[in-house]
Amino acid sequence: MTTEQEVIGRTREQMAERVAQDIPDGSYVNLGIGIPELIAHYVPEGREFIYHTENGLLGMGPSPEVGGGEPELINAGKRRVTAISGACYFHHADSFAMIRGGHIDLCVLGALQVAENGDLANWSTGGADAIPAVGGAMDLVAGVKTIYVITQHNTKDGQPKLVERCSFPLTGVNVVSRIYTDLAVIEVSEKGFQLVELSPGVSFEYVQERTGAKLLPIPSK
Amino acid sequence: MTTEQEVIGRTREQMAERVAQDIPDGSYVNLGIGIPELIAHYVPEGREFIYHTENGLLGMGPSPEVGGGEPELINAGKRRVTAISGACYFHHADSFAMIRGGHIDLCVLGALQVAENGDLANWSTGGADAIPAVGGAMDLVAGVKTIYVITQHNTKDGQPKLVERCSFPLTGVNVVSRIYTDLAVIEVSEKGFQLVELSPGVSFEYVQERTGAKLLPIPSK
Amino acid sequence: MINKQISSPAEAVADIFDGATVMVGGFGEAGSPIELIHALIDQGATNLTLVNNNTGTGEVGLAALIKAGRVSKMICSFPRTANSTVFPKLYHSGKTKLELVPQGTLAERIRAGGAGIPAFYTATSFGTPLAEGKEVRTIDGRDYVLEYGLTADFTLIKGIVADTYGNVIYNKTARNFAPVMAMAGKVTIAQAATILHPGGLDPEIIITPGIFVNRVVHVENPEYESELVLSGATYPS
Amino acid sequence: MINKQISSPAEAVADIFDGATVMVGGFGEAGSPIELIHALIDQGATNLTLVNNNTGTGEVGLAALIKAGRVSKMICSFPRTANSTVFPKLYHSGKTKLELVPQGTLAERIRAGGAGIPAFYTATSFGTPLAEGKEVRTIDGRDYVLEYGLTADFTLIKGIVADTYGNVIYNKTARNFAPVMAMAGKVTIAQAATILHPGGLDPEIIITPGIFVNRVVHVENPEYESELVLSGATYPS
Repeated sequence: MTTEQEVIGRTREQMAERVAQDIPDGSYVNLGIGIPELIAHYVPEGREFIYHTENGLLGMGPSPEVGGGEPELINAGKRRVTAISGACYFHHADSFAMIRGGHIDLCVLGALQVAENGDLANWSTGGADAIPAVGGAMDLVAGVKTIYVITQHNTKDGQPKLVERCSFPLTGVNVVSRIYTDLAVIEVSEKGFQLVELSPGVSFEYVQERTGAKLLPIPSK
Repeated sequence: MTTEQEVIGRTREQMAERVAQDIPDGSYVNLGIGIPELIAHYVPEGREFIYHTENGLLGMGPSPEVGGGEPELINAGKRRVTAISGACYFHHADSFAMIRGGHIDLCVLGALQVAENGDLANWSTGGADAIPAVGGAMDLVAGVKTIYVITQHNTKDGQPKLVERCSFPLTGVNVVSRIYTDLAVIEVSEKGFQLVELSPGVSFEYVQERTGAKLLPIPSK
Repeated sequence: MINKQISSPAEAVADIFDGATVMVGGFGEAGSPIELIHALIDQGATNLTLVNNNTGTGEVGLAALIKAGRVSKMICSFPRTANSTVFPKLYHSGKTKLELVPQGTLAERIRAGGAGIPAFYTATSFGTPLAEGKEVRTIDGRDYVLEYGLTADFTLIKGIVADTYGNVIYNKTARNFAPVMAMAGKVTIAQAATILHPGGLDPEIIITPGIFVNRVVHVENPEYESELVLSGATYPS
Repeated sequence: MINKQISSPAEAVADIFDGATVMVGGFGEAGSPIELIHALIDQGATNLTLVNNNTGTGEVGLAALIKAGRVSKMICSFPRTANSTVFPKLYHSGKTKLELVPQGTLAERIRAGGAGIPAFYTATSFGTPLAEGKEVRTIDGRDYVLEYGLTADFTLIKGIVADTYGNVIYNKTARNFAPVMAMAGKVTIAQAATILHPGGLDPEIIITPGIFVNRVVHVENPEYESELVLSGATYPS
């Protein structure tokens, strides 16, 4: 692992844009905190997504101007947001009824680790000193129909995040459908990590080398 | 049993008035269909009750004028009602959360039979031909803090409604606190039917004779 | 782009299939989506499992659907309303089955179904015939019955105002089962007397968020069951 | 006659006892009833079990209550907010215990507590460390965890408008946990910027019916946590 990965493959913005291409028009979408939030900037022409934030707003709009907004109109990351025309507010039990009941079409989350069986670890590194904090992550992965992960392919230390089995505490069992990284788009199939697409200028071997489990090549048509 | 019971003891209106005397100021009250509904006419001076109807209205007001009202402002008996100032509407799951969650202070229901252990039967005579229909009765007796029964002491055939054990299908197990009949006010105690009060002009023996279980006399002070 | 408005009740119910479970909003006539029900009668789907608190009155709306022989099973709490003659006949003939559920348990089972709760415990019905055969459990010294979530293939409801995102508000006690049934239906169809563009409804007062509603259809002057029954109407007439 | 208005936050929280379980509305600062929390700090009750999604920020409101050593146990989903330094210190010292609950399970447990549902099944957390020691069950081929209802001795919430019957409406995402916590509190205390006579609120738009609220108290210009933290405020100052 070298610093090559800094310049090879997609930027965070390009990763977000790539995810947005795969979201069908009219989807109800919940975006995790961090890179996933960038996706809202790349809605493809002619499509409309409605954003759910689990603290009680369907129809979340863009951030207000810096210094603007209201302290009681915030998102799940506790940052100020706006509400679009057609939005609605509701309480937390109703909000998680939307999640748990399978009404949200898609959730895009960050990850610490994704296993080839679809297990996700994204809430705790299991360190003895860390204060555990889970938020809504376990509810989202258990309840939302389709879970996408958007993440750097490797940690800052160069460790693979796509692994055979998660070593960190799980967020959910067999929940991830697709993984969008700087290097590739990978589907979690019954046979394991199925490569769907390589980022421009990235080779299969390059990705495989940086993946902690076997990568199935794109089937020839 | 003679037609004496027609003239001895309290009328339906007097029974309703008697129950109203025992309802504390500020109570949230659910009144069953039939005789219980009369209670709303006898709120004692200086007290205020808020009526809950399980089809989604807290703050039910009196019936509208004959021929008036609206088809979509009705009570649990599907009759047109009004809403008081300060009323609110809610959906069925919230309405039964009020009931099941113990938020309604008092419910007054009619009865087919009440047993000395507090069991209530008021939804079915168990006949093979009858179409079973339960409505909200089982939820009310399971959830409301205090259940009062208002009923004629005997059936039209002269059979006792207060019995050792219910022969009709139960609505709830050990749920009734007090029984208000034309002849007496009776508490369901750990020892059985405890007489609290005789209706004017009615003797203990007269009531005991018409009761299908042992009646404990009013303790001398 | 998102626009859930459908041009007619007929089009809105076109894909309801034989054998479907259909939840229908309303408590008595309040909130009964009569125009959607009549469209369903015209459409012809049969062998339906119907979920409603009652079984309708007269020979319009819900009662007309039952009378037409389209309902093989009713899930309800009170099938014995005054002026309800259609269901009793089919019940006694064995043509329509009945699953009797206490009203609050019915509402909670529907909410649970919509909220992804597969099962829950309730004290309601413990020790009664309606708990027979059900799993029971004592929690903190009290006895409870295990009840399962309920979902539907389709839900038909009636709002007073909706927008094209599917947000809905209701009229007084017409709200009743509609918000939870909207959650529990795979496809939820709402008729409303007024349909607005998104933003036409104050986001603070929306009762059913659009995420629970798949189709909205404009029915400007909905009929009321009691008025139809009083006029001697039947459907089809 | 019914009038639930109490003259001051101090009077409204006067009977909160040592060892009580207290639910506090709010998600971050949105909906945090800061004036009621500060009144509780002044009042002195200790050994509290606190239920809130977070643990506050800075040294005001919820964080100030925790810092004052009054909280022996937190039940929450996310105690690790940016600018949240008070709780970590007490947690590491072992002075404050933590029951970590997934956010949706927390909301549902509170609703269940308020709705008389003693326990329910949920897929959330199955197969994770947060399900350890919990009963599991397979229903229709999917695995679920059994979770129990949660109630409180007192609930503190913040509305924007209330009436003297206890009906409450909220401001935008300040609604969050308040409606379910109001249901789950034996005694629910709501502060509101405006308090009206009954009838002042449209019955169609009331979010928390008065039956769930025992006391309302007027706090005309509530403080916001972020503004207090930014100004360097602490409580007590």
